[in-house]
Amino acid sequence: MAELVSLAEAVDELVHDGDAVALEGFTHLIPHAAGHELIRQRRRALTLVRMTPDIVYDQLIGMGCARKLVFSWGGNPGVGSLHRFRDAVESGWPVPLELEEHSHAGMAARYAAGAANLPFGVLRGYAGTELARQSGSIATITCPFTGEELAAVEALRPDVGIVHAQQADEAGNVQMWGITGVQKEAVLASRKAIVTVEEIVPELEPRPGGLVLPGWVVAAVCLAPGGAHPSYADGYHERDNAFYVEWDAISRERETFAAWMAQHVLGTADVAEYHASLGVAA
Amino acid sequence: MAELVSLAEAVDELVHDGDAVALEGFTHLIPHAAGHELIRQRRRALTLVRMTPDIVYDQLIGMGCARKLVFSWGGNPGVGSLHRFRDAVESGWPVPLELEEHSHAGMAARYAAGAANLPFGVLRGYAGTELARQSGSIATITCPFTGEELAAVEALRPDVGIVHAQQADEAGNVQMWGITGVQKEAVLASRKAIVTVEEIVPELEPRPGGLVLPGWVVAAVCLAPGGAHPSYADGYHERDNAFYVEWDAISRERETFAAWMAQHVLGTADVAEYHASLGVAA
Amino acid sequence: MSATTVTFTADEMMAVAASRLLRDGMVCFVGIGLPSQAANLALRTNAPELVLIYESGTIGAKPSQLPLSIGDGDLAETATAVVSVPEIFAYWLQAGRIDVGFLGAAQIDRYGNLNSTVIGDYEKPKVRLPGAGGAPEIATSAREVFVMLRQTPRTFVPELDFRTTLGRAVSTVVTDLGVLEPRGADRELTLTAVHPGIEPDAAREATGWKLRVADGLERTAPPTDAELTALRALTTRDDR
Amino acid sequence: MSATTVTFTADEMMAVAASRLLRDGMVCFVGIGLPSQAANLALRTNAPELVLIYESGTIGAKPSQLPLSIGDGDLAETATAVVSVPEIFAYWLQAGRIDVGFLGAAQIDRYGNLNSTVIGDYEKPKVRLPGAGGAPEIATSAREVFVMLRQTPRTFVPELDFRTTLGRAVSTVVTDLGVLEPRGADRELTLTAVHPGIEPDAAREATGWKLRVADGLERTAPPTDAELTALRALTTRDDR
Repeated sequence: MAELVSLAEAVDELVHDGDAVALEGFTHLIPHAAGHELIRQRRRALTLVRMTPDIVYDQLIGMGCARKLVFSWGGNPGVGSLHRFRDAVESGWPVPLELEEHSHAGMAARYAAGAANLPFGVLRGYAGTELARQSGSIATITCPFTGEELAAVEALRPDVGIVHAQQADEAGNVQMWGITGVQKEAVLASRKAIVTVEEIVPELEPRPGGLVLPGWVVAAVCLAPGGAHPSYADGYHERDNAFYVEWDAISRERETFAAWMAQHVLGTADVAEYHASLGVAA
Repeated sequence: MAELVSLAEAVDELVHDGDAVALEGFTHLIPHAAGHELIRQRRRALTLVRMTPDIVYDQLIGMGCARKLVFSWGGNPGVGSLHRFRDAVESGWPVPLELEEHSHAGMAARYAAGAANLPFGVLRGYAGTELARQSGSIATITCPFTGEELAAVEALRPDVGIVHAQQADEAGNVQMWGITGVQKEAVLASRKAIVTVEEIVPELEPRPGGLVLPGWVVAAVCLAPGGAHPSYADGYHERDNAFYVEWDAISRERETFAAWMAQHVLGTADVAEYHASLGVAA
Repeated sequence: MSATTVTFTADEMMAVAASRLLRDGMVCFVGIGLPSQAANLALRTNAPELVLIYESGTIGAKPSQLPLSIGDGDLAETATAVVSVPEIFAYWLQAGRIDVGFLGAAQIDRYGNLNSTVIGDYEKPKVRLPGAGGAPEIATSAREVFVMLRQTPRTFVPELDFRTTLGRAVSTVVTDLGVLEPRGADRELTLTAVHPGIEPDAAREATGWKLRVADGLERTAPPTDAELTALRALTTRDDR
Repeated sequence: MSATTVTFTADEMMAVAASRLLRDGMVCFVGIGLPSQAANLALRTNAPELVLIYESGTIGAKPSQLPLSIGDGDLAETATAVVSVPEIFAYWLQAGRIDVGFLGAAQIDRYGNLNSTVIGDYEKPKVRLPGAGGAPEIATSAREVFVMLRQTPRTFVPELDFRTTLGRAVSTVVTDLGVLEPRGADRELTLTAVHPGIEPDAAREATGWKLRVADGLERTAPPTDAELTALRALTTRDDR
């Protein structure tokens, strides 16, 4: 059964330097609060796994938490580049960043294989792309029935999977709804899972589009209202579209980035203080 | 977009002698009305595909519609044997029945592979079972990353997939809820799909646990209220548990079976008449 | 049995003995029939926090009465989550999330291998049985496997007519006569307990091979009043 | 352009020209940015029954305003169905259910191959771009592929810095200057239309290889009032 603990405790207990950590959330429900806590606790040499590294990974990378990035698309959605990600790749600042780069279809197949305890996933993929040359985690496999050649991708089995959901009950059962992306697979592929939630409710009421994870596949459930900001949580808070635009200016230079992180992340104790520092409602 | 047509028209147009046909529904939402229509239209030499052949396939097999059965468990749930299935296998009556036999995990992986347009599925399966010897659709495959050996199963791509759902809207979008089993995969793995529904509604309202199939992946939507009987349709009608018990006596002998089918299926024009003949509410 | 205040049938003893194997918090993948009965009994007696998983995709079902099928509506309504059939096998069973698989069978051999496919030759069977269902993968993906079946020379056979399911992970077999567990280097099923009123010889006679009896053979405690009451409430459905 | 009653920008012409490629009932897998803008315009003009699929798992979304990301809440709320990301790629894209994939890129070569990975060397890039996203499989699993990007010598290059995505299925490229389609045995991208006010030479100068111009080069019809009104309503978000 999932323990209901503070996010600080969960990160302290469950995430270690050098771990492979997957924070998932596809535009919706991005676990920013958990990312901030990794930064506050100064985790180092993480292998960060995520299909769509966006602001949360830009922050982790810029703060020197990551040794390696496993991903398929890294940008600021609707805005442009991730400057901290670019700086790490182009200039090795603050530390060099190894890349293991895939397509979305490949990453999704890798998570699904991990969730299913298979060593690899199979897809019609990577045809004609030079990506296949860049990664040891892409191979070809032959269908034993038709002789056809397909792509095989190595399963993802992160040490820790972290997602944000709308609700948990007191037994740690979790419900999320809306766009739920690859979160089920990320949780089930990981050896341990942390779920931050908007709200703890006495009993989960099934919702249209609801995805429920039983508490016994989750190591820790942590209350973090507004923990997706600047991403959104359907039914709880809206996407802070302006922040995505502002991030471009904040993150463009190392100094403005460092100052912002010092004030809003390192200088805050938790998600409530983070919101207060930005003047946004939880 | 799905055409809204009568079940008789849909079967007439879309199902041909010799086709591979998958009627799915895992205890819940079993498409009995569609099975009855296949019998009324005297389809022959079908390859019947279904994880859990129960009464609906006992009827099709006993009426001589099937040449081959692809399955993983064939019984009368909670009651015992399927007598018509046994008679076909043990005595070749009314026609011999070829078997392609799998485990549930293997059948599920085969449907999933078919839905994903992969030629095979991979699973940790068939270890130590003699089933693997009986079927050309089971092979071993080696992980290109770890060298581990796993089972590969040939994808299922039925000619026609048939399922029963609670609702469709006028564009043929379909919604089912409750236990939805392998129905999404059966529809998406099949070249054409027929969906019978309890009700046509102006607009689908998303339901907890709702599975929605867009009309453009369905060839025909047919109104067939009570079309799962004796199985059930959550929110519409209950399982007729007594009928499952009665079926044991009805189907035990060829004569009583034939008489029952003549009266209740061949002697009725559609699902409404079938209900009336049995004295059950739709 | 004359010393007990309530009488009970051999099948009731079997269900009760099997239910006692299940413990709170265990995740149990359960087949319909005897295993489902025992698991539902456990939920009402010694393991209220047992997590029941049915292959229809229901996770954590707490049915209000004994389900007649693995897909009863009650299972979905009371479940923590309902997932698709491909998912229950891939992400839950195969993924190694199941503590115990709970199976029945038509035949068992001395190594716990199971037959639920045919009596007689596969190509020309004397009796065509329902087939494998989920058993082959339940038996190899669950951490351990419990088996329940009535013990007779026709079910406890020296050689299976067909090996549907590998017995390697079978840790306990509960019958109407007693309990068998793998023992020794060869892990042969060995009688480790007999139910009240049953002598080891009765189990030997009901076994198609020379049955080993464990030193320190135990005797199953008879069903308690609470167990019997719960079991009888469970098996009396008003809609059957 | 002096003959038209309304003026429009080159980007607006590009969006309108691209939107006209989409037809009612088509199933379109669409990336964010220019393709999403054009597809949403089509939904409001010539293809109200266009089925939009975003890689976030929304099928049949009809967003009330232009989404800023592929996972906007509006996409889920207006979709016929919302599925998981693994499912959208496996059961929908890979399964061959997509008529047209609609992509952008940083670089394109004469065969429609696309780069969205790096400018410069992969190991030591001058500019690290976002990367592949869904493009490699969209481009090989959709029946045809439309590409939208602004035409300059830096984007239309003789040799890609990195081949992210195969151009084999690219049937139309829409730029701010005109339209290119594969022609001839080698299926080289050939200018088949120019937008109002654009001469073929402008397209030649904006292309990093010797651009072929089709016989019977067409001229794109200027945006209609209805198209421009719809596009401008779409691109004016009040919450941006």
